[in-house]
Amino acid sequence: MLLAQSRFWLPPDISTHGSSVDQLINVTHWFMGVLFVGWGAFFVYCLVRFRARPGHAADPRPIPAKTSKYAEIGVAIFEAVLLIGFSMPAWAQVKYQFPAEDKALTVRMTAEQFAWNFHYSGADGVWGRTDPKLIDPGNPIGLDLADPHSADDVVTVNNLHIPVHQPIIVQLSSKDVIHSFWIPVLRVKQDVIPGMSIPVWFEARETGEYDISCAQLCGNNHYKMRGRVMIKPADEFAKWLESEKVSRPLQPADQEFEL
Amino acid sequence: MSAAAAHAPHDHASPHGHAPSFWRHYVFSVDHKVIGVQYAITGLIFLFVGFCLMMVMRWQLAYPGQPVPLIGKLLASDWLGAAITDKQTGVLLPEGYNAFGAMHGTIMVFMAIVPLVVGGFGNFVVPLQIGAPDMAFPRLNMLSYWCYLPGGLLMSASFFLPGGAAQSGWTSYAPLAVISPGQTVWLFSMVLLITSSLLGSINFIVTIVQLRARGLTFMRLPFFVWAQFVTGFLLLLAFPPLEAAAVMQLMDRLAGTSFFMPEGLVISGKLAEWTGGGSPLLWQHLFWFLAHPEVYVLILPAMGIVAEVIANNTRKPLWGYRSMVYSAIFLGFMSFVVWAHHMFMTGMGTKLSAFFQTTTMIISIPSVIILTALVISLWGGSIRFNAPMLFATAFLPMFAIGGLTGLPLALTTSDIHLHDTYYVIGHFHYVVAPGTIFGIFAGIYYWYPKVTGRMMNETLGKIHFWPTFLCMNGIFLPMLFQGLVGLSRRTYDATVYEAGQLVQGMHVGISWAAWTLAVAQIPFIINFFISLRSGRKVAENPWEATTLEWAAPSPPPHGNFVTEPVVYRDPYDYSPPGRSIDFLPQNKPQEA
Amino acid sequence: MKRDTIRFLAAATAGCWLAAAAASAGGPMGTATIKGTVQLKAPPAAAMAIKMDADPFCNQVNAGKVVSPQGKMVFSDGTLPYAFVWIKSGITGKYDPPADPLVINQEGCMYKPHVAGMVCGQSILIKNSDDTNHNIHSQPKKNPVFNFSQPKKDMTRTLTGNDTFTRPEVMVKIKCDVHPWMSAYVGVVEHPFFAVSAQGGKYEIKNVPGGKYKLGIWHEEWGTLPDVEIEVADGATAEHVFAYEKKTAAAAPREVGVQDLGR
Amino acid sequence: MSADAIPYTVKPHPVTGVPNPKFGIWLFLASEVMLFGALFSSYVLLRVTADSWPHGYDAGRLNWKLAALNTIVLITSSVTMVMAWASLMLHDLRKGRIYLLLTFLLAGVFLVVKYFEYGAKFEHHIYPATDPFFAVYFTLTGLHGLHVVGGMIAIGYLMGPGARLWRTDPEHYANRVECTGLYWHFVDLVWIFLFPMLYLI
Repeated sequence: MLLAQSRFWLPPDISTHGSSVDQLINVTHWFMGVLFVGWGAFFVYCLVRFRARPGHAADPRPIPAKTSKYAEIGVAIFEAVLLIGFSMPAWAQVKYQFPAEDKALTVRMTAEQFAWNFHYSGADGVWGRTDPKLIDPGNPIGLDLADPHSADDVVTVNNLHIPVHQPIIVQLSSKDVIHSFWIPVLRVKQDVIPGMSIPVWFEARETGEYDISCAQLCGNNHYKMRGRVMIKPADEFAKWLESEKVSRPLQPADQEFEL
Repeated sequence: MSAAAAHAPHDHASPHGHAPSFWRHYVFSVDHKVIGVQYAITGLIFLFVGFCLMMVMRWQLAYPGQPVPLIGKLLASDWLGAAITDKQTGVLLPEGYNAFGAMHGTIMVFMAIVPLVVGGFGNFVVPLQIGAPDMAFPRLNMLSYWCYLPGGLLMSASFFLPGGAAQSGWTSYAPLAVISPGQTVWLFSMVLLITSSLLGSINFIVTIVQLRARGLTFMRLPFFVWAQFVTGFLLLLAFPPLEAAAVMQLMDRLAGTSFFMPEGLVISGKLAEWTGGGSPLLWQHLFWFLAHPEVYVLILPAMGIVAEVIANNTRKPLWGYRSMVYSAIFLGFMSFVVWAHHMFMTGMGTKLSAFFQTTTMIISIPSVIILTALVISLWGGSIRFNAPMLFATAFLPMFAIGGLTGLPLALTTSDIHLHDTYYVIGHFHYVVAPGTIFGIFAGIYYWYPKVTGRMMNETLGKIHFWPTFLCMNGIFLPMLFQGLVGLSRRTYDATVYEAGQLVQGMHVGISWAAWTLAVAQIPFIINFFISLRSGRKVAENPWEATTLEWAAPSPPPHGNFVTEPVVYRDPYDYSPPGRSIDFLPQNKPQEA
Repeated sequence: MKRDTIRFLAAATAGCWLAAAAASAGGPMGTATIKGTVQLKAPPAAAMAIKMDADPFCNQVNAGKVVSPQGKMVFSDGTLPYAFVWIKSGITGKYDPPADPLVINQEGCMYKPHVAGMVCGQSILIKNSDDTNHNIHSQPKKNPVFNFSQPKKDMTRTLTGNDTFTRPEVMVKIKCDVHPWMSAYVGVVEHPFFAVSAQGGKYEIKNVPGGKYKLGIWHEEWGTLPDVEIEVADGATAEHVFAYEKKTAAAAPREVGVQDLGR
Repeated sequence: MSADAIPYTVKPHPVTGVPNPKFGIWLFLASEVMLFGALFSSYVLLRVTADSWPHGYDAGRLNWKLAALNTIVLITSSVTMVMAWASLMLHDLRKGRIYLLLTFLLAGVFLVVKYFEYGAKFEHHIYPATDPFFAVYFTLTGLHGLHVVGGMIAIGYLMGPGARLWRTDPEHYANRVECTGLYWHFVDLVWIFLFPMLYLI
């Protein structure tokens, strides 16, 4: 579509479901455009033709405006189409038809002021025990390193690494306030609400690196709550997952220490 | 009917003859006209304050991290409750940006627009248009102003109290609002402002129902009165839930209850003390149950003003007056069942979302009807393009854009991308800024002669209109594209994001448009004040209008009408067929 | 919510305290020295190095480095850094806060110093040496809470009077909400007799007036040890070796009792 | 603006059949319904979504007998309020004022009882923050208590200085009593909802 070319229109869509979102946005905007132009033309025409001038008097008789009635009915019908034809089915599909658990990669995300903490279960597919008591600077979600399941877990802050061409499910939860998990290029947006765990799903069609943004005002540094989604080929992702395992013993502090 | 008015139209004496003291007359007045003016002036001042906050924010948005010119250091002074800018550099701080943002929204909605359109125009014009000597409850009317003013002042004072002003947006979502500084004062001021609106709305409804002049049936009411009537009901029924919500949020902050606070929050690494397991979404439901009708509170009266001005300056009756009235009423009803379309991204189920996007689609129809009726009213008219008419006509396309851009936001699926982006900001500002505010300007130019007995200067009016019109679009049109590109709203520094870097240029343009808009208001301010002294003196009906307010002297005396008006015809009997004159006032008998 | 109230209380009391301090001349300084080392007689705690890729700037300034959480650091000789040692009781005189402020610098997305002590009422200078936004959030129990941002490099803010810490409190945690791994601990004491253990776990408290004192210690990871009776004469030097066998209860102010974040 | 200039301040409007104040008070009550309605629905929502809800009557934390007494007190006060208006209709100011006084006293009794209820809670260290139930309990009863105080002020004014109006304009005075009565019945009604919702179920 013509609009899609402009860099000041929608960002690239690399998701499998996003086309339905874009389609609706584009169709709606064409509809709006037509409505506004047609309506505006009539408006301007009236302003010019019926401007006060010598020898011109107003005609108080109401015009039988059939056209306007038809126009209004037309608008109503088109809105109904947008609603029932596009929006409702797409919404049901995007938000509620989740991919099969075994096909998908599930990641846990815990938002806090002002960071996204991602937790991968690793090769064994089981998440290690987490306990806030264990939270320390190197361990943002308090992963229990004593738990055998933790050994192959991966924890990242703000960086969501995912394989391309595989459905991803992200379990969203928040430590403190309401955030909103938004990946524009994947057409994913979901409020993250404390006390609730809300899943979202998506599948990337292309590799690349893009922004994750917080769409809900969450405090002083809301604007700084920017993450990155890194979409890799499956094998690269596997490599990465292997290399990022939590079991990284520390060196003695002799060199590192400074007061 | 006031005895005083009968014998001394122009002497502002109380019915008992003796002139009231300065205080009774101008400060604690019970005269709807004085109160109306009080509301309007206070509202305009707050409008200016809210605009100033935004102009500072626009600097940060256009030039992130650059010291705010002139006042940069001032905003870090110790007498502020919390520093807005950095003391050394004078750079606007994120917390300062959030505080300004929250206060801009709150001030504009609750302390500027509503008091202007309802408190100001409503108070002054409604009793006149229905031929009443005053509002039904003059003392209540005064009380409502004296709840509004302290509320507004307290809200403004919060900048100087410990913790500074509220920082959680005008929506004050819990839990953020509950843990943020300054919110307590915000809530207390809101309770005052809400009380003021409640008292006002009761007064309006009773006045319109009980005090209409003889012969003024409901279907003969000017559309402006209808708009105020519906607005009255919206305020009456929508505000109490917010009051309840405010009380609960206060309890959460001060008494440690957890209405809106889930259990086990870890705030900045520390366990929070709320253990009741409350619901953050409860706040949003209560808030939007108010705040959506509130949108129509903002727009309906403006539509009313525009209808008056258009009817008057096309010199012909409004087209489809009745359908407009029914639409307004329907709008009022529907506005109570669309609120959750602000919450589509909270994880709403298919059924609920289906319901709310359907109701939202339905509510768009009456707006379309009103707008269409107003445009078709132009057909066959003899349009005078004076200052009020310029703003009134400009209102139509601006409101059209505002309404149309609401469409993709109302559809859940497209809302996935557009929710909480600059698209939303562009959308609702098109409705309230070039929309309602144009309506307000139209109203000021239109009724100024009625209030002061003098005209405002036409030339200055036109000089005011054109740049204002251009700047408004220069500000809000780019925002729609910033939103489509994918820029989150309430972003202190857009350049943090790739999308933001792409549209940073627009931010610069918008800011300059905003500052130019400020300059463009100077002719208006000059006009407003010099016309008080040197404006052309006029008789009661300078616009040759038909509605009742023009039957009263300008300015109307205490008690409004010299002789009790009686209504013989529909509100907009312009260019009656087969007659020499081009207008017949409502109170003129046929044979006249 | 609580923030405002605490601020008020602190302000009030601080006011009085400062007045008192001003009235009394600075307390007596002596010539005695208390020193020693802090040792760990247990296997180091399991830990992960800090990942800084959350913020590209931090990642780049620390490129190639392994950054360990300071609390977990242990020297090769089995001694501990970042232990805060101070005289808990026995000091009689009243001591004015020193003129120059306690400087907390944000550099390489870490707080420098990580552990420090200050005298009640001493001003705090907070500095951002990084080209990224930092947020400084104090989490005291008895002292004023502050929570502000420094979005630009070289921004500084000096906290004085009612805004600084004026009541004795060991320790006050300071945190950056933008970079969750950034934390610093400040021990607020009524006198200047404290020290932080450095290379080889060594600490040294100088200019102590001769006398009989109780010595306290705090460590972010390993917690506190029972107070130590120690006596020292003017001009003399007393030594004490602190040894941690196991993690003790009253460790750093840290969140407890929250439900499993991973659900 | 003195009232006399404004039509229908005292006399009923020919079409609506009510004078302005009565119409106004009904609208005010409508908004009050929305206020308490919002609070009640919040209560319901919190309660149905909670995994486990602590009831007021758990371990006798609430004294339903006292509350029942209060219910009776309020209902009686509604009756005396009506009596006050009725006797004014019969042009008997003295009786009317006595009934107003009775209403005032009964309202006082209600508040005294409430005071002891609250006191008992605080003694057992029960505060709004204790659990979600008491958050609701204190908020709702507290707000209702404020309404009672407001009513007492109005009634107190009417039986005291406000009664002077009777000499100049008895009908106007009777109207005021009637409007205050309407408000008072509403306050009573709210309590009749509160009592079972907080104490019994």
